[in-house]
Amino acid sequence: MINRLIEQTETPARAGVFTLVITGAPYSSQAPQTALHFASAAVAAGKKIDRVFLYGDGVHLASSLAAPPSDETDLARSWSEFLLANQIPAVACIASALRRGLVNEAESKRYQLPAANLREPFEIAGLGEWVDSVASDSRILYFHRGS
Amino acid sequence: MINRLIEQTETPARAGVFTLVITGAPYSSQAPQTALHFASAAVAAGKKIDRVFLYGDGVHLASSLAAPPSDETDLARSWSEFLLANQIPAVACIASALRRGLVNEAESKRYQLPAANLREPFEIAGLGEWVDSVASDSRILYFHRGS
Amino acid sequence: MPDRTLHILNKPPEHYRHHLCLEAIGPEDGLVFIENGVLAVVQLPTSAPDRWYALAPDLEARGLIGQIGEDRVISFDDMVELTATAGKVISW
Amino acid sequence: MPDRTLHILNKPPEHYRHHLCLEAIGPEDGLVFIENGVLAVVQLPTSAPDRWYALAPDLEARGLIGQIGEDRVISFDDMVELTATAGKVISW
Amino acid sequence: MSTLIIIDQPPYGSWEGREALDMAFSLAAFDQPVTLMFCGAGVNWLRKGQNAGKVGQKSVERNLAAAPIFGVEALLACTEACNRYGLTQTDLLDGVTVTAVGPELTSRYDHVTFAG
Amino acid sequence: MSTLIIIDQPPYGSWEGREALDMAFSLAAFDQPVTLMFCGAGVNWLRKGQNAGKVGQKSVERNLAAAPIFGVEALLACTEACNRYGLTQTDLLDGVTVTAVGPELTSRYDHVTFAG
Repeated sequence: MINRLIEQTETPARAGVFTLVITGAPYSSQAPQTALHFASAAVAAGKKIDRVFLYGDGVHLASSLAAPPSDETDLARSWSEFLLANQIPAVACIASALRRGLVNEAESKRYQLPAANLREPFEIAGLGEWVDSVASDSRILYFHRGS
Repeated sequence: MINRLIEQTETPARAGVFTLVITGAPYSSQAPQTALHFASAAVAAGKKIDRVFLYGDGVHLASSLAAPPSDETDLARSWSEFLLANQIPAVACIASALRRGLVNEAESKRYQLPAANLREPFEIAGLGEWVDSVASDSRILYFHRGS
Repeated sequence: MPDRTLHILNKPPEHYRHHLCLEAIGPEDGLVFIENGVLAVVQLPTSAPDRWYALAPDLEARGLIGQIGEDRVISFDDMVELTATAGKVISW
Repeated sequence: MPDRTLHILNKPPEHYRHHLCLEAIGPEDGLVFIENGVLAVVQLPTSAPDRWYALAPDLEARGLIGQIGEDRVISFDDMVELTATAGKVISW
Repeated sequence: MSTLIIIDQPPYGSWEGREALDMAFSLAAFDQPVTLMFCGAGVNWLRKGQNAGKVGQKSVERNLAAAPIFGVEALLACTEACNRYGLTQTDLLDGVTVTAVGPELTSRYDHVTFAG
Repeated sequence: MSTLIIIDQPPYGSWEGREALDMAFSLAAFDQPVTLMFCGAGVNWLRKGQNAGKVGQKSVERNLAAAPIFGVEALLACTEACNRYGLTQTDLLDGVTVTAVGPELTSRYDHVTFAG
């Protein structure tokens, strides 16, 4: 199957490096699940993922407080484990995160909030991280909500 | 205007008591804002709101960790203040909340989570609270996301 | 007169549920456009019932307040009365 | 041969962006249906390009795996290759 | 108070359909009459042969099959949507009634809602 | 790398449009070429006379008017959608170019995306 597909396509220089942008939240979209399957397949195929960027509602994936039923996939945990195992940096957009109640210890203190809820290894940073991927040779893939 | 409208409608027995169900999240929908305007108008008109029920993505309204920019409406805070001022009980559905990372102290302990993020006066309870409104004479209004 | 249903529609015309709402409306029902539902007023569907209204703050936000007759424009106070007195309310 | 664009469509046929995607596709482009985009395979639009595929796990989840030819069904491994080698990728 | 819950979201793309099922089962558990209606892309919840393990979820076929046992009065599917998605009675889960959407349908229930 | 950001969500109903603007302004701030395209109900962002204070939000007219100053190369609006929403050139904010959606349009950019 793969050979047939590759024959039909070209091979630009940037083929090897992916940036994944997730804008759909778990439960209100399939985006985090699809992105994780894609990321696993990419790593298995020897591709590099330079960064995962959470934007808009996608920041909810970085919550440390989700407790789904034990017979459902725990997407925040699965993503965390995948990122740590493959040493892939993951960033939640600061503007999206602050509006939606996702904060690390530093932001929690800065805004005098009662707690922090950002799961490791997610970090908080600005859109500059995304611009950096756009400006580079990365192939950016977006995982939006489907409805 | 109001008189003209009322002439055209009937007046069932249950006219006085509302239950508001919010299923749309702040930022991904206008639902919490519309519901707050509606609730304020209802209270000003002497109507009783017996309960506000957050379901699905609507549970994000109960976060204590949202820190929107200072020139934007802080919906979680506005809703909290309105609920406290008018002594209206507000409940986030437990199943929706646990999946989406909204927990009070008790659930945080039960699931061994690192923090709690439910804002006062929101409480966590089951769908039975909603069933109670359905079975009663309350007029239930839903505020869903718009896209 | 049978119980009248009040339909509250908050979705733009492109949205499937906007279409579904218009299919389910009876000619004696009421219809209130709110949020991005108000975008329907620029080209009102033929299936809209006689009694339709649009919420003033949502029209204003979208620059549409002048596009329809004043008798179609309602406030949140009006919406409270409409929902309190209708036989049934469906939020689409 | 000009750069080929690969379109990834995850929305059901009722969704406005599904329609928008099909308007923007050129005849030489590729199209991958994923998530609820795969529902389009039951009645494929005439504007679909020759090179279209649907993601196996999403077809299986929705009971549609038997409805299209095997040569149209791709895995996540295939999707990685397609996205890596396309001239450009648009996620709708 | 009889309730009609409408599901118009397609399967597995969001939790809205599942949360609508939870609402129906809760009403039934408290002996409140409830009917489920599938419209638009939502009719795809009713197709036989779903295997959602492949997308990391549980299929809902079993839940829907159990609906009558738990007291859900009826499972309805929109005629037009079934046609559009190529669903004939043999493709649909057992116990589904195909019917048209319209004022006659919704007028039969005291309370009509969606999960989101 | 030239970028086209498409906004097809209507105004004030969600933050998606604003978050698309933030993306455009960020690219422009780093001297990356960027164009905004409004499609479907998204063209309603471009109507003159918005007053979003009434729904507890800020109008985006001023932000959009400032787009060229901040380095956004063009504001485009879908012809078909403008017709559908009764938007003629005089109804639209200044500086908007009405154009058709199609493969010719998207092929002009290296990178095409949505905010959500």
